[in-house]
Amino acid sequence: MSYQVNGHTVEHDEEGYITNLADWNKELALEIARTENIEMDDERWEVVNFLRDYYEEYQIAPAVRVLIKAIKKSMGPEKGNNKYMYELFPYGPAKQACKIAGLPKPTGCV
Amino acid sequence: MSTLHTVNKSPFTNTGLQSCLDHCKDGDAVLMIEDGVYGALAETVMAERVAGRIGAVSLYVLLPDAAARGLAEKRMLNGIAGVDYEGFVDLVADHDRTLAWL
Amino acid sequence: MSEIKKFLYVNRKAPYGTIYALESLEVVLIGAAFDQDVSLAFLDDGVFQLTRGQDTGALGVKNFSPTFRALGDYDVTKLFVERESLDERGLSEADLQEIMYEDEDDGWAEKPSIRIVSRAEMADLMADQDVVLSF
Amino acid sequence: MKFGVVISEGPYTHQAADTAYHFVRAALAKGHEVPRVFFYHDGVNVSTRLSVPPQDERHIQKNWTALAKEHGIDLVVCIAAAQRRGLLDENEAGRQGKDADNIAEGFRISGLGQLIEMGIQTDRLVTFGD
Repeated sequence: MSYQVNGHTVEHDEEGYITNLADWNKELALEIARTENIEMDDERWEVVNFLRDYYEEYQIAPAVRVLIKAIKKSMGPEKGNNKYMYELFPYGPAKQACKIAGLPKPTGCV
Repeated sequence: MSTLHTVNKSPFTNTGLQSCLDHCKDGDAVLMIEDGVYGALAETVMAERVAGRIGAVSLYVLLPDAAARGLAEKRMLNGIAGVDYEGFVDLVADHDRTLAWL
Repeated sequence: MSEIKKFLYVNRKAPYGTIYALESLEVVLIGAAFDQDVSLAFLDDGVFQLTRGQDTGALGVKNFSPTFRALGDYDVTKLFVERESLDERGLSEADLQEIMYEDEDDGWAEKPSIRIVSRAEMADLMADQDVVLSF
Repeated sequence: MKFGVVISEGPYTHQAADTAYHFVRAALAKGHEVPRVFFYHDGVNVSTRLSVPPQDERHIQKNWTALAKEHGIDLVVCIAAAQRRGLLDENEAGRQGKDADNIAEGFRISGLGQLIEMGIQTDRLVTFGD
Protein backbone atom coordinates (compact mmCIF):
# COMPACT_ATOMS: atom_id res chain seq x y z
CA MET A 1 0.00 0.00 0.00
CA SER A 2 1.35 3.38 -0.91
CA TYR A 3 0.71 7.04 -1.67
CA GLN A 4 1.76 8.42 -5.04
CA VAL A 5 3.25 11.92 -4.86
CA ASN A 6 5.03 13.65 -7.76
CA GLY A 7 5.94 10.32 -9.27
CA HIS A 8 7.28 8.99 -5.96
CA THR A 9 5.85 6.01 -4.12
CA VAL A 10 5.56 6.30 -0.34
CA GLU A 11 4.68 3.15 1.60
CA HIS A 12 2.02 3.23 4.29
CA ASP A 13 0.40 0.72 6.63
CA GLU A 14 -3.18 -0.61 6.73
CA GLU A 15 -4.42 2.57 8.36
CA GLY A 16 -2.57 5.02 6.17
CA TYR A 17 0.36 5.93 8.46
CA ILE A 18 3.56 6.27 6.47
CA THR A 19 6.06 3.48 7.05
CA ASN A 20 9.22 5.59 6.96
CA LEU A 21 8.88 8.87 8.81
CA ALA A 22 11.70 10.41 6.75
CA ASP A 23 9.48 10.21 3.63
CA TRP A 24 7.30 13.10 4.82
CA ASN A 25 6.96 16.33 2.88
CA LYS A 26 4.22 18.93 2.37
CA GLU A 27 2.97 17.43 -0.87
CA LEU A 28 2.65 14.06 0.86
CA ALA A 29 0.73 15.71 3.70
CA LEU A 30 -1.74 17.11 1.16
CA GLU A 31 -2.16 13.67 -0.39
CA ILE A 32 -2.77 12.00 3.00
CA ALA A 33 -5.27 14.75 3.86
CA ARG A 34 -7.05 14.16 0.54
CA THR A 35 -7.52 10.46 1.35
CA GLU A 36 -8.90 11.51 4.75
CA ASN A 37 -11.32 13.94 3.03
CA ILE A 38 -9.70 16.88 4.75
CA GLU A 39 -9.05 20.18 3.02
CA MET A 40 -5.81 21.62 4.35
CA ASP A 41 -6.12 25.32 5.22
CA ASP A 42 -4.03 27.66 7.40
CA GLU A 43 -5.73 26.52 10.61
CA ARG A 44 -5.07 22.84 9.88
CA TRP A 45 -1.49 23.50 8.81
CA GLU A 46 -1.01 25.34 12.08
CA VAL A 47 -1.90 22.15 14.00
CA VAL A 48 0.09 19.86 11.72
CA ASN A 49 3.17 22.08 11.99
CA PHE A 50 2.72 22.27 15.71
CA LEU A 51 2.68 18.46 15.93
CA ARG A 52 5.81 18.15 13.81
CA ASP A 53 7.63 20.72 15.98
CA TYR A 54 6.51 18.90 19.12
CA TYR A 55 7.75 15.58 17.78
CA GLU A 56 11.04 17.12 16.67
CA GLU A 57 11.61 18.53 20.13
CA TYR A 58 10.37 15.71 22.35
CA GLN A 59 10.38 12.58 20.14
CA ILE A 60 6.77 11.73 20.92
CA ALA A 61 3.38 12.44 19.42
CA PRO A 62 1.54 14.22 22.24
CA ALA A 63 -1.62 12.80 23.80
CA VAL A 64 -4.74 14.70 22.68
CA ARG A 65 -5.20 16.51 26.00
CA VAL A 66 -1.52 17.51 25.93
CA LEU A 67 -1.86 18.78 22.37
CA ILE A 68 -4.92 20.84 23.28
CA LYS A 69 -3.26 22.25 26.39
CA ALA A 70 -0.13 23.18 24.43
CA ILE A 71 -2.14 24.84 21.67
CA LYS A 72 -4.19 26.70 24.26
CA LYS A 73 -0.96 28.06 25.67
CA SER A 74 0.61 29.10 22.37
CA MET A 75 -2.49 30.10 20.38
CA GLY A 76 -5.08 30.96 23.02
CA PRO A 77 -8.23 29.36 24.46
CA GLU A 78 -10.35 29.90 21.31
CA LYS A 79 -8.16 27.33 19.54
CA GLY A 80 -7.01 25.27 22.50
CA ASN A 81 -10.19 23.26 23.02
CA ASN A 82 -11.71 19.95 22.00
CA LYS A 83 -14.48 21.46 19.90
CA TYR A 84 -12.10 23.42 17.67
CA MET A 85 -9.81 20.43 17.20
CA TYR A 86 -12.62 18.09 16.23
CA GLU A 87 -14.01 20.67 13.81
CA LEU A 88 -10.65 20.65 12.03
CA PHE A 89 -10.12 16.87 12.31
CA PRO A 90 -13.51 15.14 12.72
CA TYR A 91 -12.03 11.68 13.37
CA GLY A 92 -9.78 13.00 16.10
CA PRO A 93 -6.68 15.17 16.11
CA ALA A 94 -4.47 12.34 17.43
CA LYS A 95 -5.44 10.00 14.63
CA GLN A 96 -5.91 12.27 11.63
CA ALA A 97 -3.57 15.16 12.35
CA CYS A 98 -0.74 12.83 13.38
CA LYS A 99 -1.22 10.82 10.20
CA ILE A 100 -1.08 13.94 8.03
CA ALA A 101 1.91 15.23 10.02
CA GLY A 102 3.77 11.99 9.35
CA LEU A 103 4.12 11.10 13.03
CA PRO A 104 4.13 7.53 14.38
CA LYS A 105 0.78 5.89 14.94
CA PRO A 106 -0.43 6.61 18.48
CA THR A 107 -0.02 3.34 20.37
CA GLY A 108 -3.54 3.64 21.75
CA CYS A 109 -2.44 2.31 25.07
CA VAL A 110 -5.09 3.60 27.43
CA MET B 1 3.84 1.73 57.72
CA SER B 2 6.58 -0.54 56.41
CA THR B 3 7.88 -1.92 53.15
CA LEU B 4 8.70 -5.42 51.91
CA HIS B 5 11.77 -5.27 49.66
CA THR B 6 12.48 -8.15 47.29
CA VAL B 7 15.97 -8.78 45.95
CA ASN B 8 16.44 -11.28 43.13
CA LYS B 9 20.07 -10.78 42.08
CA SER B 10 23.29 -12.26 43.41
CA PRO B 11 25.09 -9.54 45.38
CA PHE B 12 28.35 -10.65 43.77
CA THR B 13 27.33 -9.45 40.29
CA ASN B 14 24.77 -6.74 41.00
CA THR B 15 24.39 -3.89 43.49
CA GLY B 16 20.67 -4.53 44.10
CA LEU B 17 21.09 -6.00 47.58
CA GLN B 18 23.52 -3.28 48.62
CA SER B 19 21.23 -0.53 47.32
CA CYS B 20 18.25 -2.16 48.99
CA LEU B 21 20.05 -2.30 52.36
CA ASP B 22 21.03 1.36 51.92
CA HIS B 23 17.40 2.40 51.36
CA CYS B 24 15.35 0.16 53.62
CA LYS B 25 14.19 1.65 56.89
CA ASP B 26 14.14 0.15 60.35
CA GLY B 27 11.11 -2.09 60.61
CA ASP B 28 11.15 -3.00 56.92
CA ALA B 29 11.62 -6.55 55.64
CA VAL B 30 13.95 -7.81 52.91
CA LEU B 31 13.16 -11.06 51.12
CA MET B 32 15.87 -12.66 48.99
CA ILE B 33 14.48 -14.67 46.08
CA GLU B 34 15.84 -16.32 42.91
CA ASP B 35 19.60 -15.57 42.63
CA GLY B 36 19.13 -13.10 45.47
CA VAL B 37 19.33 -16.01 47.94
CA TYR B 38 23.13 -15.97 47.64
CA GLY B 39 22.99 -12.78 49.69
CA ALA B 40 22.06 -14.93 52.69
CA LEU B 41 25.38 -16.80 52.71
CA ALA B 42 27.73 -16.47 55.67
CA GLU B 43 31.47 -15.99 55.21
CA THR B 44 31.26 -13.93 52.02
CA VAL B 45 32.44 -10.42 51.18
CA MET B 46 28.82 -9.29 51.60
CA ALA B 47 28.10 -11.09 54.86
CA GLU B 48 29.19 -8.32 57.18
CA ARG B 49 27.08 -5.70 55.44
CA VAL B 50 24.02 -7.95 55.49
CA ALA B 51 24.56 -9.02 59.11
CA GLY B 52 24.87 -5.35 60.08
CA ARG B 53 21.20 -4.77 59.25
CA ILE B 54 19.84 -7.87 60.99
CA GLY B 55 17.65 -6.78 63.85
CA ALA B 56 16.76 -3.34 62.54
CA VAL B 57 15.47 -4.99 59.37
CA SER B 58 13.85 -8.43 59.14
CA LEU B 59 15.71 -10.58 56.64
CA TYR B 60 14.17 -13.55 54.86
CA VAL B 61 15.22 -16.05 52.25
CA LEU B 62 12.83 -17.93 49.94
CA LEU B 63 13.56 -21.57 50.83
CA PRO B 64 12.52 -23.21 47.52
CA ASP B 65 15.08 -20.98 45.74
CA ALA B 66 17.76 -21.74 48.33
CA ALA B 67 17.07 -25.48 48.06
CA ALA B 68 17.22 -25.39 44.26
CA ARG B 69 20.71 -23.90 44.53
CA GLY B 70 21.89 -26.39 47.15
CA LEU B 71 22.17 -23.66 49.70
CA ALA B 72 21.87 -25.36 53.09
CA GLU B 73 20.51 -23.38 56.02
CA LYS B 74 23.68 -24.02 58.00
CA ARG B 75 25.61 -22.00 55.40
CA MET B 76 23.39 -18.96 55.97
CA LEU B 77 23.88 -16.03 58.29
CA ASN B 78 22.27 -16.36 61.70
CA GLY B 79 19.14 -14.27 61.98
CA ILE B 80 17.88 -14.81 58.45
CA ALA B 81 14.55 -16.60 58.44
CA GLY B 82 13.43 -19.03 55.74
CA VAL B 83 9.97 -18.76 54.18
CA ASP B 84 8.09 -20.76 51.54
CA TYR B 85 5.73 -19.21 48.95
CA GLU B 86 2.95 -19.02 51.56
CA GLY B 87 5.32 -17.07 53.79
CA PHE B 88 6.13 -14.79 50.84
CA VAL B 89 2.40 -14.09 50.46
CA ASP B 90 2.11 -13.29 54.19
CA LEU B 91 5.03 -10.88 53.97
CA VAL B 92 3.40 -9.03 51.06
CA ALA B 93 0.10 -8.83 52.94
CA ASP B 94 1.73 -7.72 56.21
CA HIS B 95 3.64 -4.76 54.70
CA ASP B 96 2.09 -1.67 53.17
CA ARG B 97 3.91 -1.90 49.85
CA THR B 98 6.33 -4.14 48.00
CA LEU B 99 9.42 -2.72 46.31
CA ALA B 100 11.29 -4.96 43.87
CA TRP B 101 15.03 -4.28 43.52
CA LEU B 102 15.31 -5.56 39.96
CA MET C 1 -11.92 6.47 40.24
CA SER C 2 -12.03 9.03 42.98
CA GLU C 3 -9.21 7.59 45.08
CA ILE C 4 -5.81 9.16 44.41
CA LYS C 5 -2.84 6.93 45.10
CA LYS C 6 0.82 7.77 45.32
CA PHE C 7 2.68 6.06 42.49
CA LEU C 8 6.47 5.87 42.44
CA TYR C 9 8.41 4.78 39.37
CA VAL C 10 11.82 3.50 40.44
CA ASN C 11 14.46 3.79 37.70
CA ARG C 12 17.75 2.04 38.46
CA LYS C 13 18.97 1.08 35.00
CA ALA C 14 20.95 2.92 32.34
CA PRO C 15 19.37 3.65 28.96
CA TYR C 16 19.96 1.82 25.62
CA GLY C 17 21.75 -1.29 26.95
CA THR C 18 18.31 -2.65 27.83
CA ILE C 19 14.79 -1.43 27.07
CA TYR C 20 13.71 -0.88 30.68
CA ALA C 21 14.33 2.88 30.74
CA LEU C 22 12.32 3.47 27.56
CA GLU C 23 9.43 1.21 28.54
CA SER C 24 9.37 2.81 31.99
CA LEU C 25 8.90 6.20 30.34
CA GLU C 26 6.07 4.75 28.24
CA VAL C 27 4.23 3.67 31.40
CA VAL C 28 4.71 7.12 32.92
CA LEU C 29 3.24 8.83 29.83
CA ILE C 30 0.20 6.56 29.76
CA GLY C 31 -0.19 6.58 33.53
CA ALA C 32 -0.33 10.38 33.52
CA ALA C 33 -3.87 10.18 32.14
CA PHE C 34 -5.06 8.55 35.38
CA ASP C 35 -4.60 11.66 37.54
CA GLN C 36 -2.69 9.92 40.33
CA ASP C 37 0.07 11.46 42.47
CA VAL C 38 3.12 10.51 40.40
CA SER C 39 6.81 10.68 41.35
CA LEU C 40 9.82 9.37 39.48
CA ALA C 41 12.92 8.16 41.32
CA PHE C 42 16.33 7.98 39.63
CA LEU C 43 19.04 6.17 41.56
CA ASP C 44 21.96 3.83 40.90
CA ASP C 45 22.51 3.58 37.10
CA GLY C 46 19.08 5.18 36.58
CA VAL C 47 20.72 8.61 36.91
CA PHE C 48 22.42 7.99 33.54
CA GLN C 49 18.99 8.28 31.88
CA LEU C 50 18.94 12.02 32.50
CA THR C 51 22.43 13.00 31.33
CA ARG C 52 22.94 15.66 28.69
CA GLY C 53 24.37 15.08 25.25
CA GLN C 54 22.94 11.65 24.42
CA ASP C 55 23.39 10.94 20.71
CA THR C 56 22.10 7.61 19.45
CA GLY C 57 22.55 8.44 15.77
CA ALA C 58 25.16 5.78 15.07
CA LEU C 59 23.11 3.08 16.80
CA GLY C 60 19.99 3.53 14.73
CA VAL C 61 18.12 3.56 18.03
CA LYS C 62 15.69 6.28 19.04
CA ASN C 63 17.09 8.87 21.44
CA PHE C 64 14.31 9.22 24.00
CA SER C 65 16.11 11.57 26.37
CA PRO C 66 14.25 14.63 24.94
CA THR C 67 10.97 13.00 25.94
CA PHE C 68 11.75 13.62 29.62
CA ARG C 69 11.39 17.32 28.83
CA ALA C 70 7.78 16.72 27.72
CA LEU C 71 6.77 15.23 31.08
CA GLY C 72 5.72 18.65 32.38
CA ASP C 73 3.04 18.81 29.67
CA TYR C 74 1.73 15.53 31.13
CA ASP C 75 1.65 17.02 34.65
CA VAL C 76 4.51 14.77 35.74
CA THR C 77 6.66 17.28 37.58
CA LYS C 78 8.43 15.38 40.36
CA LEU C 79 11.69 13.79 39.25
CA PHE C 80 13.79 12.83 42.28
CA VAL C 81 17.48 12.19 41.59
CA GLU C 82 19.74 10.73 44.28
CA ARG C 83 22.83 12.78 45.04
CA GLU C 84 24.93 9.81 46.24
CA SER C 85 24.22 7.92 43.00
CA LEU C 86 25.43 10.94 41.02
CA ASP C 87 28.55 11.30 43.19
CA GLU C 88 29.45 7.61 42.89
CA ARG C 89 29.34 7.95 39.10
CA GLY C 90 31.37 11.14 38.90
CA LEU C 91 28.33 13.18 37.92
CA SER C 92 26.89 16.41 39.23
CA GLU C 93 23.59 18.16 38.67
CA ALA C 94 25.23 20.14 35.84
CA ASP C 95 25.65 16.89 33.88
CA LEU C 96 21.88 16.39 33.80
CA GLN C 97 19.65 17.94 31.18
CA GLU C 98 17.41 20.76 32.33
CA ILE C 99 13.83 19.61 32.74
CA MET C 100 11.27 22.31 33.42
CA TYR C 101 7.52 22.44 33.78
CA GLU C 102 5.14 25.34 33.49
CA ASP C 103 2.95 25.89 36.50
CA GLU C 104 -0.50 26.68 35.11
CA ASP C 105 -1.66 27.86 38.55
CA ASP C 106 1.23 30.32 38.76
CA GLY C 107 0.91 32.21 35.47
CA TRP C 108 2.76 29.45 33.53
CA ALA C 109 5.92 30.17 35.56
CA GLU C 110 8.77 27.86 34.61
CA LYS C 111 9.98 25.65 37.44
CA PRO C 112 12.53 22.82 37.57
CA SER C 113 11.16 19.26 37.68
CA ILE C 114 14.40 17.67 38.86
CA ARG C 115 14.96 17.63 42.60
CA ILE C 116 18.28 16.36 43.90
CA VAL C 117 17.76 14.42 47.13
CA SER C 118 19.98 12.57 49.56
CA ARG C 119 19.89 8.79 49.96
CA ALA C 120 18.01 9.20 53.23
CA GLU C 121 15.43 11.43 51.53
CA MET C 122 15.10 8.85 48.75
CA ALA C 123 14.40 6.19 51.38
CA ASP C 124 11.75 8.46 52.93
CA LEU C 125 10.17 8.96 49.50
CA MET C 126 10.00 5.20 48.93
CA ALA C 127 8.42 4.68 52.33
CA ASP C 128 5.68 7.20 51.53
CA GLN C 129 4.09 5.44 48.51
CA ASP C 130 1.00 3.37 47.81
CA VAL C 131 2.28 1.71 44.65
CA VAL C 132 5.90 1.21 43.57
CA LEU C 133 6.73 0.17 40.01
CA SER C 134 10.34 -0.93 39.46
CA PHE C 135 12.25 -0.73 36.20
CA MET D 1 -6.72 -8.98 50.13
CA LYS D 2 -6.39 -8.11 46.42
CA PHE D 3 -2.97 -8.63 44.83
CA GLY D 4 -1.86 -7.25 41.48
CA VAL D 5 1.10 -8.99 39.84
CA VAL D 6 3.52 -7.69 37.18
CA ILE D 7 5.74 -10.07 35.21
CA SER D 8 8.42 -8.18 33.34
CA GLU D 9 10.85 -10.86 32.17
CA GLY D 10 10.62 -13.59 29.56
CA PRO D 11 9.93 -17.27 30.25
CA TYR D 12 12.69 -19.92 30.39
CA THR D 13 15.50 -17.33 30.22
CA HIS D 14 14.54 -15.88 33.56
CA GLN D 15 12.83 -17.28 36.65
CA ALA D 16 10.37 -14.39 37.03
CA ALA D 17 7.37 -16.08 35.38
CA ASP D 18 7.93 -19.22 37.52
CA THR D 19 8.30 -17.35 40.81
CA ALA D 20 5.20 -15.31 40.02
CA TYR D 21 3.26 -18.51 39.24
CA HIS D 22 4.12 -20.13 42.58
CA PHE D 23 3.41 -16.86 44.38
CA VAL D 24 -0.02 -16.46 42.77
CA ARG D 25 -0.97 -20.08 43.52
CA ALA D 26 0.03 -19.63 47.14
CA ALA D 27 -1.89 -16.35 47.40
CA LEU D 28 -5.04 -17.94 45.98
CA ALA D 29 -4.64 -20.96 48.29
CA LYS D 30 -4.54 -18.60 51.26
CA GLY D 31 -7.81 -16.99 50.20
CA HIS D 32 -6.46 -13.82 48.61
CA GLU D 33 -7.73 -12.54 45.27
CA VAL D 34 -5.53 -12.05 42.22
CA PRO D 35 -7.81 -10.25 39.78
CA ARG D 36 -5.13 -9.49 37.20
CA VAL D 37 -1.59 -10.36 36.13
CA PHE D 38 0.10 -7.85 33.82
CA PHE D 39 2.83 -8.92 31.39
CA TYR D 40 5.34 -6.26 30.37
CA HIS D 41 8.82 -5.98 28.80
CA ASP D 42 9.90 -9.50 27.68
CA GLY D 43 7.25 -10.88 30.03
CA VAL D 44 4.84 -10.62 27.08
CA ASN D 45 6.59 -13.66 25.57
CA VAL D 46 4.87 -15.88 28.15
CA SER D 47 1.67 -15.44 26.14
CA THR D 48 2.69 -17.12 22.88
CA ARG D 49 0.80 -20.32 22.21
CA LEU D 50 3.53 -21.45 19.81
CA SER D 51 6.11 -22.41 22.44
CA VAL D 52 6.92 -26.12 22.59
CA PRO D 53 9.13 -26.93 25.58
CA PRO D 54 10.45 -30.51 25.99
CA GLN D 55 8.00 -32.93 27.65
CA ASP D 56 10.05 -33.12 30.84
CA GLU D 57 9.91 -29.34 31.39
CA ARG D 58 7.08 -27.25 32.80
CA HIS D 59 4.93 -25.51 30.20
CA ILE D 60 4.86 -21.96 31.48
CA GLN D 61 2.16 -20.63 29.15
CA LYS D 62 -0.17 -23.60 29.71
CA ASN D 63 0.31 -23.35 33.47
CA TRP D 64 -0.79 -19.72 33.39
CA THR D 65 -3.71 -20.41 31.04
CA ALA D 66 -4.96 -23.18 33.34
CA LEU D 67 -4.54 -21.14 36.52
CA ALA D 68 -6.32 -18.17 34.97
CA LYS D 69 -9.20 -20.34 33.82
CA GLU D 70 -9.61 -21.98 37.21
CA HIS D 71 -9.53 -18.72 39.19
CA GLY D 72 -10.80 -16.13 36.72
CA ILE D 73 -7.53 -14.22 36.52
CA ASP D 74 -7.32 -11.51 33.86
CA LEU D 75 -3.99 -12.11 32.06
CA VAL D 76 -3.18 -8.83 30.31
CA VAL D 77 -0.37 -8.48 27.79
CA CYS D 78 0.86 -4.92 27.12
CA ILE D 79 0.07 -3.98 23.54
CA ALA D 80 3.07 -1.69 23.01
CA ALA D 81 5.54 -4.26 24.37
CA ALA D 82 3.79 -7.08 22.48
CA GLN D 83 3.84 -5.30 19.12
CA ARG D 84 7.59 -4.73 19.38
CA ARG D 85 8.17 -8.42 20.10
CA GLY D 86 5.79 -9.97 17.58
CA LEU D 87 2.93 -11.00 19.87
CA LEU D 88 -0.45 -10.45 18.22
CA ASP D 89 -4.03 -11.48 18.82
CA GLU D 90 -6.43 -12.03 15.94
CA ASN D 91 -7.76 -8.50 16.10
CA GLU D 92 -4.30 -6.86 16.12
CA ALA D 93 -3.04 -9.17 13.36
CA GLY D 94 -5.86 -7.89 11.15
CA ARG D 95 -5.26 -4.26 12.09
CA GLN D 96 -1.53 -4.56 11.39
CA GLY D 97 -1.92 -6.55 8.17
CA LYS D 98 -0.11 -9.64 9.52
CA ASP D 99 -0.83 -13.17 8.33
CA ALA D 100 -0.88 -14.87 11.73
CA ASP D 101 -1.64 -14.38 15.40
CA ASN D 102 -0.08 -16.20 18.33
CA ILE D 103 -1.74 -15.29 21.62
CA ALA D 104 -2.67 -18.24 23.83
CA GLU D 105 -6.09 -18.83 25.33
CA GLY D 106 -6.68 -16.92 28.55
CA PHE D 107 -4.39 -14.00 27.64
CA ARG D 108 -5.62 -10.72 26.19
CA ILE D 109 -3.76 -7.82 24.65
CA SER D 110 -4.52 -4.41 26.07
CA GLY D 111 -2.97 -1.12 27.02
CA LEU D 112 -0.61 0.04 29.73
CA GLY D 113 -3.60 1.73 31.32
CA GLN D 114 -4.54 -1.73 32.61
CA LEU D 115 -1.31 -1.76 34.64
CA ILE D 116 -2.08 1.61 36.25
CA GLU D 117 -5.69 0.55 36.84
CA MET D 118 -4.42 -2.62 38.55
CA GLY D 119 -2.23 -0.48 40.81
CA ILE D 120 -5.22 1.67 41.72
CA GLN D 121 -7.68 -1.18 42.29
CA THR D 122 -5.57 -3.70 44.23
CA ASP D 123 -4.25 -3.56 47.79
CA ARG D 124 -0.72 -4.73 46.93
CA LEU D 125 1.33 -4.77 43.75
CA VAL D 126 4.18 -7.25 43.38
CA THR D 127 6.68 -7.12 40.51
CA PHE D 128 8.66 -10.09 39.23
CA GLY D 129 11.38 -9.28 36.72
CA ASP D 130 15.02 -8.73 36.01
